[in-house]
Amino acid sequence: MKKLINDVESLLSESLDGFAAAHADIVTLGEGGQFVRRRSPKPGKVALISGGGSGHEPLHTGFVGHGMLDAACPGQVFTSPTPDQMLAAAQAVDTGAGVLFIVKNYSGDMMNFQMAAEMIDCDNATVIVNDDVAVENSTYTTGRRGVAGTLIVEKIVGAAAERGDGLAALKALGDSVNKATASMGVALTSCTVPAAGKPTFQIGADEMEMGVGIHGEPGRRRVRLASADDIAAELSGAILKDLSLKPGQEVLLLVNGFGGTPLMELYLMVNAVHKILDGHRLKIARCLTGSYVTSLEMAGCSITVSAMDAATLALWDAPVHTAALHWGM
Amino acid sequence: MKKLINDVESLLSESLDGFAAAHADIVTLGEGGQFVRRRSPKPGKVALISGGGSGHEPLHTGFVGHGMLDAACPGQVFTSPTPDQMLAAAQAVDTGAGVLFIVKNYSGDMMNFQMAAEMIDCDNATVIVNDDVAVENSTYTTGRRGVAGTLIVEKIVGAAAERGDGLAALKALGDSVNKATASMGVALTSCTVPAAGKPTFQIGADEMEMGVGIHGEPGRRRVRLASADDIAAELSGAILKDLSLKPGQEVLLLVNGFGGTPLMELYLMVNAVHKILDGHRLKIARCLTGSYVTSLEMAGCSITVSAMDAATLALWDAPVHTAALHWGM
Amino acid sequence: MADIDLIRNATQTLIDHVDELTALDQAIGDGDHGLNMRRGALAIQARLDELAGQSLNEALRTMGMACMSTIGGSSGPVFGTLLVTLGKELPDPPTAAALAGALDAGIKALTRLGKAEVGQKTLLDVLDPVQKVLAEGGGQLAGRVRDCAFASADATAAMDAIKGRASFLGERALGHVDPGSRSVALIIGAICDGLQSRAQPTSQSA
Amino acid sequence: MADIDLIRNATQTLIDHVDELTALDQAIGDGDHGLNMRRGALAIQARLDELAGQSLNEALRTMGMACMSTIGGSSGPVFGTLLVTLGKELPDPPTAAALAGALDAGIKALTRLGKAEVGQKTLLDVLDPVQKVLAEGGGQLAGRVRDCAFASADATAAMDAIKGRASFLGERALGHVDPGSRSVALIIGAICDGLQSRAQPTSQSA
Ligand SMILES: Nc1ncnc2c1ncn2[C@@H]1O[C@H](COP(=O)(O)OP(=O)(O)O)[C@@H](O)[C@H]1O
Ligand SMILES: Nc1ncnc2c1ncn2[C@@H]1O[C@H](COP(=O)(O)OP(=O)(O)O)[C@@H](O)[C@H]1O
Ligand SMILES: [Mg+2]
Ligand SMILES: [Mg+2]
Ligand SMILES: [Mg+2]
Ligand SMILES: [Mg+2]
Repeated sequence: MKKLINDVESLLSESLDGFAAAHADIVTLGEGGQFVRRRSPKPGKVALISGGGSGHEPLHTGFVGHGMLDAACPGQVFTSPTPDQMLAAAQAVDTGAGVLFIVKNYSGDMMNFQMAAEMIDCDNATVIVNDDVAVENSTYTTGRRGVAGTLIVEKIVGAAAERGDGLAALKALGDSVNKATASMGVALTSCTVPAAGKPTFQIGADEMEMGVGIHGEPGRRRVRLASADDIAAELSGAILKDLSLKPGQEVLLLVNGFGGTPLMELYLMVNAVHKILDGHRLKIARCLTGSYVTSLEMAGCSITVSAMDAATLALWDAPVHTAALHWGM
Repeated sequence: MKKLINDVESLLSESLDGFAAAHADIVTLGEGGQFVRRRSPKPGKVALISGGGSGHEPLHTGFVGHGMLDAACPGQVFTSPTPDQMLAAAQAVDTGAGVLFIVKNYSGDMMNFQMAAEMIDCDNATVIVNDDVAVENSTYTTGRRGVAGTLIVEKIVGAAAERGDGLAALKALGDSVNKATASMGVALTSCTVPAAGKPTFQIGADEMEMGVGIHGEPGRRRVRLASADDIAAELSGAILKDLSLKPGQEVLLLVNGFGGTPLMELYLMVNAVHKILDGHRLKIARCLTGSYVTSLEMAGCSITVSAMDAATLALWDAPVHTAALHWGM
Repeated sequence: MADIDLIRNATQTLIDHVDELTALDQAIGDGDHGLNMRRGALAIQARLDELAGQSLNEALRTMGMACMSTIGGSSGPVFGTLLVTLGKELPDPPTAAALAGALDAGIKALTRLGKAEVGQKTLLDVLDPVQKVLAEGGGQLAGRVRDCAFASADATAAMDAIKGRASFLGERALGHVDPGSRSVALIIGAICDGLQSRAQPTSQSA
Repeated sequence: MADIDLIRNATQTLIDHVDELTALDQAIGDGDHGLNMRRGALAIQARLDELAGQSLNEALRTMGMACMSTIGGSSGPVFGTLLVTLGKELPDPPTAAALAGALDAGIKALTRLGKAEVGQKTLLDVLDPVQKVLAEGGGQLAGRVRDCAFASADATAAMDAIKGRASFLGERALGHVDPGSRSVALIIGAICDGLQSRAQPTSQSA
């Protein structure tokens, strides 16, 4: 394992210290590194709290700030944070208008956030993100995973919270953005959980994992490495099948790197997906490209398509001032 | 070689097409992909043009836009662009106030930009960036390499150009920022030039390359993988020795990933360097963390320290609106 | 009173098996189960002095809260809820029948919490058969519970995964033991071993 | 008139050696030299029809401009400037003495452009000894030039790198042949072979 670390045990806390130092104008680190919170909470605003296992940076800590999250609770690498963290975060950022939790649909995150929600004494609601279409939903699964679409939910709901929307409206907005959003990813290499010290999975030099999860979990199938165009076709095929959009629909396209894939390749994927969406007469109203919802140093990418209307586009465009997303102010 | 590509030959042009599509609000792609230019040039402003081999994205194309570059000329992967490209770019963005070339100090870039500068018929000047302290300067070398500090020069000179500074003043400013800036990097893994198809260098599972260049060129020495703190100490030691700053000096810190290193580790490095600079009683006035000047998928990072004063800090803070750097507007 | 030796042994077993648990979770999950269980075990071991002064019920609750607030992931709420529920339900000292009843309550609490059912390749597939053996009672109970726990954990390999991270794997989870089930078996095994070695030849005092 | 066969052979040799040139540049540089030379060679081959109608001087200039506008890197300006200078200086048809003079002018132009000097492990370390052999003249000239070119390229392995990317390597460049030098040797070798096979036994017509 080759990583820039001192000690596996203190990796997370050292990294959070560095993050807090680098973005001291935007965030403050909670006691014991339990959460990262927005430096200046906005009185009367519903507090947005997310969190999850670490290793997906900049998600979620990088999205704390004006127009997005009020707090993020970082768990150990690929491990949901604990209810204590969520409670401490809620206490720090609730200004009386209630708390909205944004939770990726993993059993660990779901259970921990659920316990926190039961213990919390202020008004609260939860938006569950489950945008990954890689694995078919069925009565026997926990359901779909929450992946890169989480960024879109957090941005749009964050903008609505910033303008003063109430808890119920935000919950409904989050649910509807989640429903309009679908993602799927591919891995070319494995990531290595620092404390595990070896790659999460073995993969041949000419293989890729289609439909991989953001923890390096197995996807749909292990296949021969294909061309970018073929990969784009399979990923966007599954996404479009799920969303079944009408021609002329405006969409937001997110081409997300998993951590080990250069921007050059991500933009090439943008080009490949562009051609496909054009062919379906979908209009790419906005496009975000970069490594935003990562799996440590895994090579690969995910495609996310989110159907947008004038209202959600305006919320997407609204000012945001976080470590990782920054525009309009 | 595992990459998201269709064909090695068309990789660059497909990627540029994707980049231009993703950032159509900011940039336009020149004929035949010879350059990327700012969508709306500003009349009367000195035009800033940079460029170099591709594979370092977002440098330079990601820095084209308001408050930074007017055009960037992308060469093939790790290969300087040609004089034709620079001439075409100059023609497209010169508004009569002259052209300032910002060139990283590699013999290929120097020769190609020099030929362009000789052929061009408008006023022009060149700032050479050579911030890499890894390899000692001597009468027998081409001199120091230009690496991540290029971003700082482009940002600060770009802001000055945006406010209307003239060519001579910009050239002087660029030279002085370059002089106040020092960098050094470390590689944990090699990158693979797509057309070469195999890693540029072999490196043992417990080794790192200290002082590596942004093309995977050899650095000072190949040593055993060390802790993040030890790496930070060696890199910043070399940098501080070069800059010899006084206690109390304000600096900009750039912790730059080479492409394959997760943000989590980069922030851990921020923490490590912070402690060291604190120890020297230097004041980190600004901090930028991310993969900005990359070497394809190479794992590793570089540290850059740039001495700042009130004037350069104001220029750093000035609004910028490019694909990769975006604030204040 | 809480039995510190049993607690120390059970947590130590988890720590000693961290690599195996990691490997199991890497095969069908995200690879953090070994570290999660070790974090929880270390949190409990750090409280041994405190636990030594507590009743069994208090100690179970203390350990459950420690799991809940230090482990995270699925294991944190699952082991936390299980221990807290046992702490609520068990008489001190417990009988086998009381343990069966408390475990039944624990299984019900887990089902409410995590929406998983028996047969879905989670640690419920160890807890449920173990509960049945306890409810049945009879001779050699510690040994039979132990064997049941390990056999049930092994048997999860043949199951399709439908809850937890491994659920994303579907049929590909076949052939791999569920990591949480293995952890539960290790804990139960350590406790049964402790009871057996101590209580010989009183085989009924599980 | 331009000799299309020589041009085709010389460019083809570079294309055939792309992997070797890549490997040499990977050892002490950034690994793009093979691809750079292939790109230039293909650009020239794409202009063969045009070149066939040009004088030697025009053709050298055309090839130089093609290198300059398609290769990039160090090789683009270096090979471009060399060819353009030769195109300016050579009489058509050239004598060995005229070639020596033109090459001297080319070396001077490269020194101005790239600030490198002989002995600094660049292709100047092939051009310079070859120029001296040409200036000396005498029998078996094509063969001697060829041998000198390959031997000089090989000899760069023993040199410390002080220009170009390999300069960052310092002493560690020792033992590795300079890629640009190898390219020049391949080109000169192809030309000499062509001239020899054609002009036998007139050994003076290099
Ligand atoms: N919904 C659930 N109900 C009961 N047990 C579960 C549930 N989800 C997961 N588990 C158990 O937790 C184990 C995984 O724990 P762990 O790897 O620590 O957390 P995570 O799955 O969040 O990474 C599984 O092997 C399974 O036995
Ligand atoms: N300043 C220079 N003068 C003459 N030749 C040079 C100079 N710099 C580099 N070269 C030649 O160019 C070769 C490298 O070319 P190439 O790899 O294509 O470009 P780059 O070095 O820009 O990657 C070197 O092997 C050397 O022979
Ligand atoms: Mg986990
Ligand atoms: Mg090069
Ligand atoms: Mg797990
Ligand atoms: Mg090269």
